[in-house]
Amino acid sequence: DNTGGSSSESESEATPAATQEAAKLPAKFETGVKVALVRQLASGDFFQQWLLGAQEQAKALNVDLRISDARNNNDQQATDLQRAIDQKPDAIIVDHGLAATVSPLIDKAVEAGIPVVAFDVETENPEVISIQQSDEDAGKRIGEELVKGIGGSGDVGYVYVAGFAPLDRRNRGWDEVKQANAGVKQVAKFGKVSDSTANDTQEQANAVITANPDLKAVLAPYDEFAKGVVNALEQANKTDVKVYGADISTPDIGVMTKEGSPWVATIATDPANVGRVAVRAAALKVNGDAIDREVLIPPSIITQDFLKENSIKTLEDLRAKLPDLNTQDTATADWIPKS
Amino acid sequence: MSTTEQPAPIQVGASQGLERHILRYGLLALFAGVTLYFALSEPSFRSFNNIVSILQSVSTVGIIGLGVTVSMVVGGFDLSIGANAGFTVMLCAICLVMFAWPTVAVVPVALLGGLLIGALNGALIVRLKVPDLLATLGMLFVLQGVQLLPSQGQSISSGLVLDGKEYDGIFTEAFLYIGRGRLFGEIPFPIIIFAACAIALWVVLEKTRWGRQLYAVGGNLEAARLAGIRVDRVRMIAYIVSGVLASLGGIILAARIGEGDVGAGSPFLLDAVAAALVGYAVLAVNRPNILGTTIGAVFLGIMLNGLTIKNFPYYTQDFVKGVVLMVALLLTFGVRRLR
Amino acid sequence: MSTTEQPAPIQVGASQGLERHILRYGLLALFAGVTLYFALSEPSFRSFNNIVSILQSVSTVGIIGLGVTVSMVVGGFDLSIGANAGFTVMLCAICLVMFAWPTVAVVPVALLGGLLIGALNGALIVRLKVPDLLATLGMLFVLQGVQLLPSQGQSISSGLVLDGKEYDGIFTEAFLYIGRGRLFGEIPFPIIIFAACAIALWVVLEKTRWGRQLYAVGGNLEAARLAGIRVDRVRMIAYIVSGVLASLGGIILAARIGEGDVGAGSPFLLDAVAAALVGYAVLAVNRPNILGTTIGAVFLGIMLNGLTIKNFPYYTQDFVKGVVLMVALLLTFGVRRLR
Amino acid sequence: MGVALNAVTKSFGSTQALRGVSLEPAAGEVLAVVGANGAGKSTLNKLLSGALAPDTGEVLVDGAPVHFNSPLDARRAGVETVHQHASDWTIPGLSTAENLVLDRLATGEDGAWASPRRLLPKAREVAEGLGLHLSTAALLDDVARLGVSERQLIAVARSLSQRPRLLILDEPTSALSAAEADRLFAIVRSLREQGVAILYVSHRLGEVDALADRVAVMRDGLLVATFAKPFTREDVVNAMLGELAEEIQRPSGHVAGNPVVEISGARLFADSTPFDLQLREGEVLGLTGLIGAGKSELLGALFGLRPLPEGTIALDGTPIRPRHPSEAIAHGVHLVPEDRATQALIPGWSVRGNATLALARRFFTQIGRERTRVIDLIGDLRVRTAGPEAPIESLSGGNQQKVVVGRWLLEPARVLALDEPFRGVDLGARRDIAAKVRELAAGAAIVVASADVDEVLEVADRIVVLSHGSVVQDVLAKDATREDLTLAMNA
Ligand SMILES: Nc1ncnc2c1ncn2[C@@H]1O[C@H](COP(=O)(O)OP(=O)(O)OP(=O)(O)O)[C@@H](O)[C@H]1O
Ligand SMILES: Nc1ncnc2c1ncn2[C@@H]1O[C@H](COP(=O)(O)OP(=O)(O)OP(=O)(O)O)[C@@H](O)[C@H]1O
Ligand SMILES: [Mg+2]
Ligand SMILES: [Mg+2]
Repeated sequence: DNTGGSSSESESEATPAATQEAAKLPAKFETGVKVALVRQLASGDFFQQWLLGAQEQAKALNVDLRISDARNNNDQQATDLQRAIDQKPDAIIVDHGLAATVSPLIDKAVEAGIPVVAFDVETENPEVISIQQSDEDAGKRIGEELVKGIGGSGDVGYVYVAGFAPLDRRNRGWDEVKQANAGVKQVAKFGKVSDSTANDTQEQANAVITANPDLKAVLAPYDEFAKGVVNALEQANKTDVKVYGADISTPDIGVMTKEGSPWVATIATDPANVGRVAVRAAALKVNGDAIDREVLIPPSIITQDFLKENSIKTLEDLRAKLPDLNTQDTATADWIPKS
Repeated sequence: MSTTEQPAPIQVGASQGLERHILRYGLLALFAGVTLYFALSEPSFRSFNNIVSILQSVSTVGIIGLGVTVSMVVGGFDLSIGANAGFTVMLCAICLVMFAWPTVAVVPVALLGGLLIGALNGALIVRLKVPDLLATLGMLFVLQGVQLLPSQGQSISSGLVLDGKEYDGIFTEAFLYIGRGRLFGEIPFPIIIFAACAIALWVVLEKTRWGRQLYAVGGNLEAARLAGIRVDRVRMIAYIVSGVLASLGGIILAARIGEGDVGAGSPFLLDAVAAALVGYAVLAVNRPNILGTTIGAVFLGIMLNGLTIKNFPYYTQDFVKGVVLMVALLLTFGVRRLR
Repeated sequence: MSTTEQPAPIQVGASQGLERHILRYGLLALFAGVTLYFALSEPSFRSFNNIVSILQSVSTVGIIGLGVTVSMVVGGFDLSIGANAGFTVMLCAICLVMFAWPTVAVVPVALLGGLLIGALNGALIVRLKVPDLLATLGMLFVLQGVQLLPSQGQSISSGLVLDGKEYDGIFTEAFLYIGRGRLFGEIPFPIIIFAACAIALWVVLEKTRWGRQLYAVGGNLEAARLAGIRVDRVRMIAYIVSGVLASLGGIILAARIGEGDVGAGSPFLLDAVAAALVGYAVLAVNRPNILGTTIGAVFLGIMLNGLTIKNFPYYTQDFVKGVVLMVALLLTFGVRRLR
Repeated sequence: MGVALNAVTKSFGSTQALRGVSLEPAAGEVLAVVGANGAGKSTLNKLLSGALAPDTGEVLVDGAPVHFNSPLDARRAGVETVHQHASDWTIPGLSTAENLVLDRLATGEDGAWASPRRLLPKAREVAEGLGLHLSTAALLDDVARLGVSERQLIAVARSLSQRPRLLILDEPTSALSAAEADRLFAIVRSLREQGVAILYVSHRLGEVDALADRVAVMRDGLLVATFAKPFTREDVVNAMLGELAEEIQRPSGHVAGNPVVEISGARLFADSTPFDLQLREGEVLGLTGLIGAGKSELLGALFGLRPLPEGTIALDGTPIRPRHPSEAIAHGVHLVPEDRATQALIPGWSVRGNATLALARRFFTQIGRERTRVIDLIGDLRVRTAGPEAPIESLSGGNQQKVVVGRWLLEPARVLALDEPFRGVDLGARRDIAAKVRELAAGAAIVVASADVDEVLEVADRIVVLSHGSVVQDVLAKDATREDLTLAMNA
């Protein structure tokens, strides 16, 4: 279980630190460093928060962040990455992407001497810093939380769409949990990813709820899924069904803390933190500092009760109450301004 | 060289009974058959709650589909409906969260927005004679873009932080009622709105002079003009109706989602067009018509719900939907052909 | 036109010089202006590599757009192109990964698939007289569904595990070359394909009798038939061409992405239609045409690239694209109107 | 030998359009086919030209039965056709040149290459065949910019250019005026000399007199009589209609009432001479002139289609300036437009829907009421149709035209303008329409525009001749002669 640290302490830490150390930036950074951020997708709370974090960190480091968004069009992402390489930035951050599409280009970038940081991309190139939120672990942990929540057995719905790397990894974690808990019966598997995932999932959830009156819980390991399910449950007045989600954002907090909300727990990293880590990793690479090839960002379980007890309303509040979310010590160095 | 037998009177009438009936009711029968199959095999499908939930879920797409139908009736096509609905979702969210306006102000403003969009489409098409697809495509891009600007691409919900300022207006209960409330404790409000729109439009299009003028304009613009119909005005009105209905759909969507979800509108273009096109074939009318669109929307909703209840894997649903549609087409048009 | 006695001169194109030029070249000038702005303000925009990268990124959408153009020329509309391309991506992946076929077998099979899809569309529309939008919409759903079945909704890449069986065919070098290879070490292969298709179709449509026949069928089906044109065959061919081009686009896409990416085709419907529609207005031809579509596709690519290079936030790009399109429309059609 | 029909039948639903017709146009003859609207003439042509296939019976080429699967097959067998409907003549969106060589593009006889420039010489040649001189610019421009008569000329020129064995002309002069028609006749005669078989459909018996070697009379889908030269008009009309329609009764001692419309200082074109014109109550005014003389222009100005470049229009003493047909209709001005396909009919609609489009005033449509009125109309004008709910496409050309005219007769007008109302209608129907129009003249001013002098002489009380956008003659019908009018038209 997660509990927040003492509030006064974390508050001072969470406030973006003054740029007291900015003066100590390496010479390279004084003149400005160009980093290309090549994204597979930018819409959705997670990706927006991620970007805000990255931008904030970039600003502190005097990094000129050049962003492209492929809108889930992988061909476009390949083009974007190619263009980024042609522009010879000081570093490239690849945010999500299909391994087969981006790996060859990542190799090319490495060949061209450009440091690459890959977030949630499976790449084997030893030169690349690979940042991952341990999704498989996240799937397993929220799954276990669910099993605990329903008392070890019962009918469970599961929202899953194959083909999205983080979802696939979380799925592996959930598979493990299912195997270990024979009493848990997965009675429905549904979901839809679109430009309007929450709404489309809601439509399907309606049907699932109707079809399975004995449903005890739904695992929806992506916040858009979770929101859709929650809406469906609320409108069907079946708030006794528990929803276990993944990811967190201010709107998600609103949904979770609403009176009678069925969304009881979510497993998340702070997307803004992840964005910051990515930029820091790139900065380290640019400066030639040592850094592990694999950077894992562990997720935390956040429960509805925890949010309510601490009257957390926004992501800001949450960061204050749950400093674990901000992995300040991941991928950092003395010269990097703390945030 | 001489007048021969006296010609017998010409028979008046039309084609053989059976064939005509297959033509007219074949598609309906297929729909009824599919629905019956779901109802008989899945008790939960035929529960009152589920029927209500199907109707509720189709109301948004249905209302937007009615709009496309009207634009199709005048021989046009409004590609901007989905973007318009999405824009309205964001507009509502901005008014509620960023300006903290009351519902009574937000709804008229949102409808006015839809009206203006429709009028702009109409002006481009009618006044400047821009081809309809082109004009509404331009509008689509503009709307898709505009909706992202105020929140810098973020979804909008209470607690939104923008350039350091926090906005804490909320989606009021009254507003949420539009999408979630129930009349007489049973009938969701969106169903009422959908039904009211469908009935009103059906009466206007089928039973009044205006409807006839709309169809005449779609049938032969010049002939309609020479029959004294103010064709420019009629087309303008059609695009305005389409715009207003799209924004009405957007308002309901916003109330259903409960936040300003970027991209919420996009899936509705294809879905609404699909409903309207299926409506073409219903009753073998072979022209856009309100009854057909309504049946089309409801049927597509039934398919989605039924398949989910029957626990068809999500990846088979599109396929089944497509196959049913194809069979329907073969049935309707094949019979006509094979007589 | 007039008879022998008084050949009263018919004024053709009627309008005054300046206006005519604005009409014809206004849109082109606007496009050139925007391009020039990018080129002058961003040195990296005008680099050879970047130009090549723009062309490469538009080739897929361009090729598919050429297909829509052909279907539009005969007065139809092929909604299934995006789904067709997506289906082809999956088909290639299945052949390569699940069947481990060599490239020389995969490409013909994929093209044949596109041909069959086109022929099926054509048969529905020509033989059964199903309205074109309806027939191709049905096809869209079927294809979208079918592509998910073999891999149960998963993306397909080497190492795919399905019902316990592992498939380890790979995307061969030869296949990847189609999307990633460069001719003469400089020109990406997709550009060559796109250019070849555009030139071939341009020649056919503008310079040969088949082209005249296609336009004739689109102009007035019955009159074309009575003049001895085999209208059914012509329309059939148009849909087949559209199908084959969509699958060609899909092959390139598959080679670019390097795995069977579920949903890879979806964005291409709107993008390809947009290119074709912009092409309508280019040179004020006001009908679907190959040159226009090509320019349209390239221009949309330039916008995307230029805006990204200029580091416009992603959420402003749609807006700018829409506004430029609108200005273009106002320019082309407004001038015509205001004379 | 040649192309012939043997005992063909053809039904549309339950309508039997042809009921066992055999016909063999001989080489070197002009065979005229006449008959009332809906008799089956066009259907017959369509069987010969491969546009339709017979239900039973056969098409023979040189005595051997053939199946024309498409118009292309018929054209390969040497059958060239100018179809009746304006919409079948040309293809909008293609240039005039492309339209002139359309059938060559279909057969590929000039090879695969067909860039616009490459087509020009051939297109020009085809046009010259009918004596049409076209500028390069006109050849390259969209054919849709041309008027209906010019488009008919293009269709005729195209079919003449192919050196057919059998040439079918289905009302080829419906949109032409005398001068163009004369030129067509000259060419038809010369083709006859060259041994071409010509099948000629027309409602203008004058043309039949002048051209035909043989006349086949159709009635209700049967070939009821054939007359060889010499034949009399009475015989033909009798066989056609069963009885001769009554001559139109013009009130003797013509007295026109008060002026209803006063047009003064009007210019139709920017460069034409201004003129004054009055339309009076109780009078049928005939408006004639060559193609392009400005007849439609004048009626269009009355109806609010386009304003006069100069001049004023007063209705019952008050100046009006309608800017839209709806305003004109509000003033009681009705117009039957000249081109039914593009300007009047709504495809896919029923006869009832088409007939009541303009004058249904009530907010809620009253199908029952409309149906009764349309049934009356069908009776009055003898529209041959399966009923008020039959789709408009199922009517023959002349019957469609009756519906178009009938649309404006449902309500009384103050001013009723009819632009070429007799296009494609048979002799009997012409008289029916004229009689109906005359009935309405009691409380209205009527103006009938027609390029055909005979039609004008038949219906009008007073005749106005337009030339180059201006009035050149204004006489009472009883004082007018065909010759005078023709002379004035060509002045
Ligand atoms: N496509 C069709 N569908 C149904 N009925 C049709 C169709 N075409 C023609 N008919 C009917 O067939 C009959 C003969 O029509 P046709 O066009 O041959 O007459 P026509 O002699 O050419 O008359 P007109 O002088 O008016 O041109 C008419 O009763 C008409 O209503
Ligand atoms: N002197 C002129 N100046 C400008 N335009 C002219 C002139 N003469 C004829 N026209 C053109 O010719 C066209 C034909 O005129 P209009 O339709 O009024 O003639 P019409 O007498 O009704 O002939 P039709 O028998 O073809 O209907 C007009 O649209 C007009 O633009
Ligand atoms: Mg006829
Ligand atoms: Mg005229």
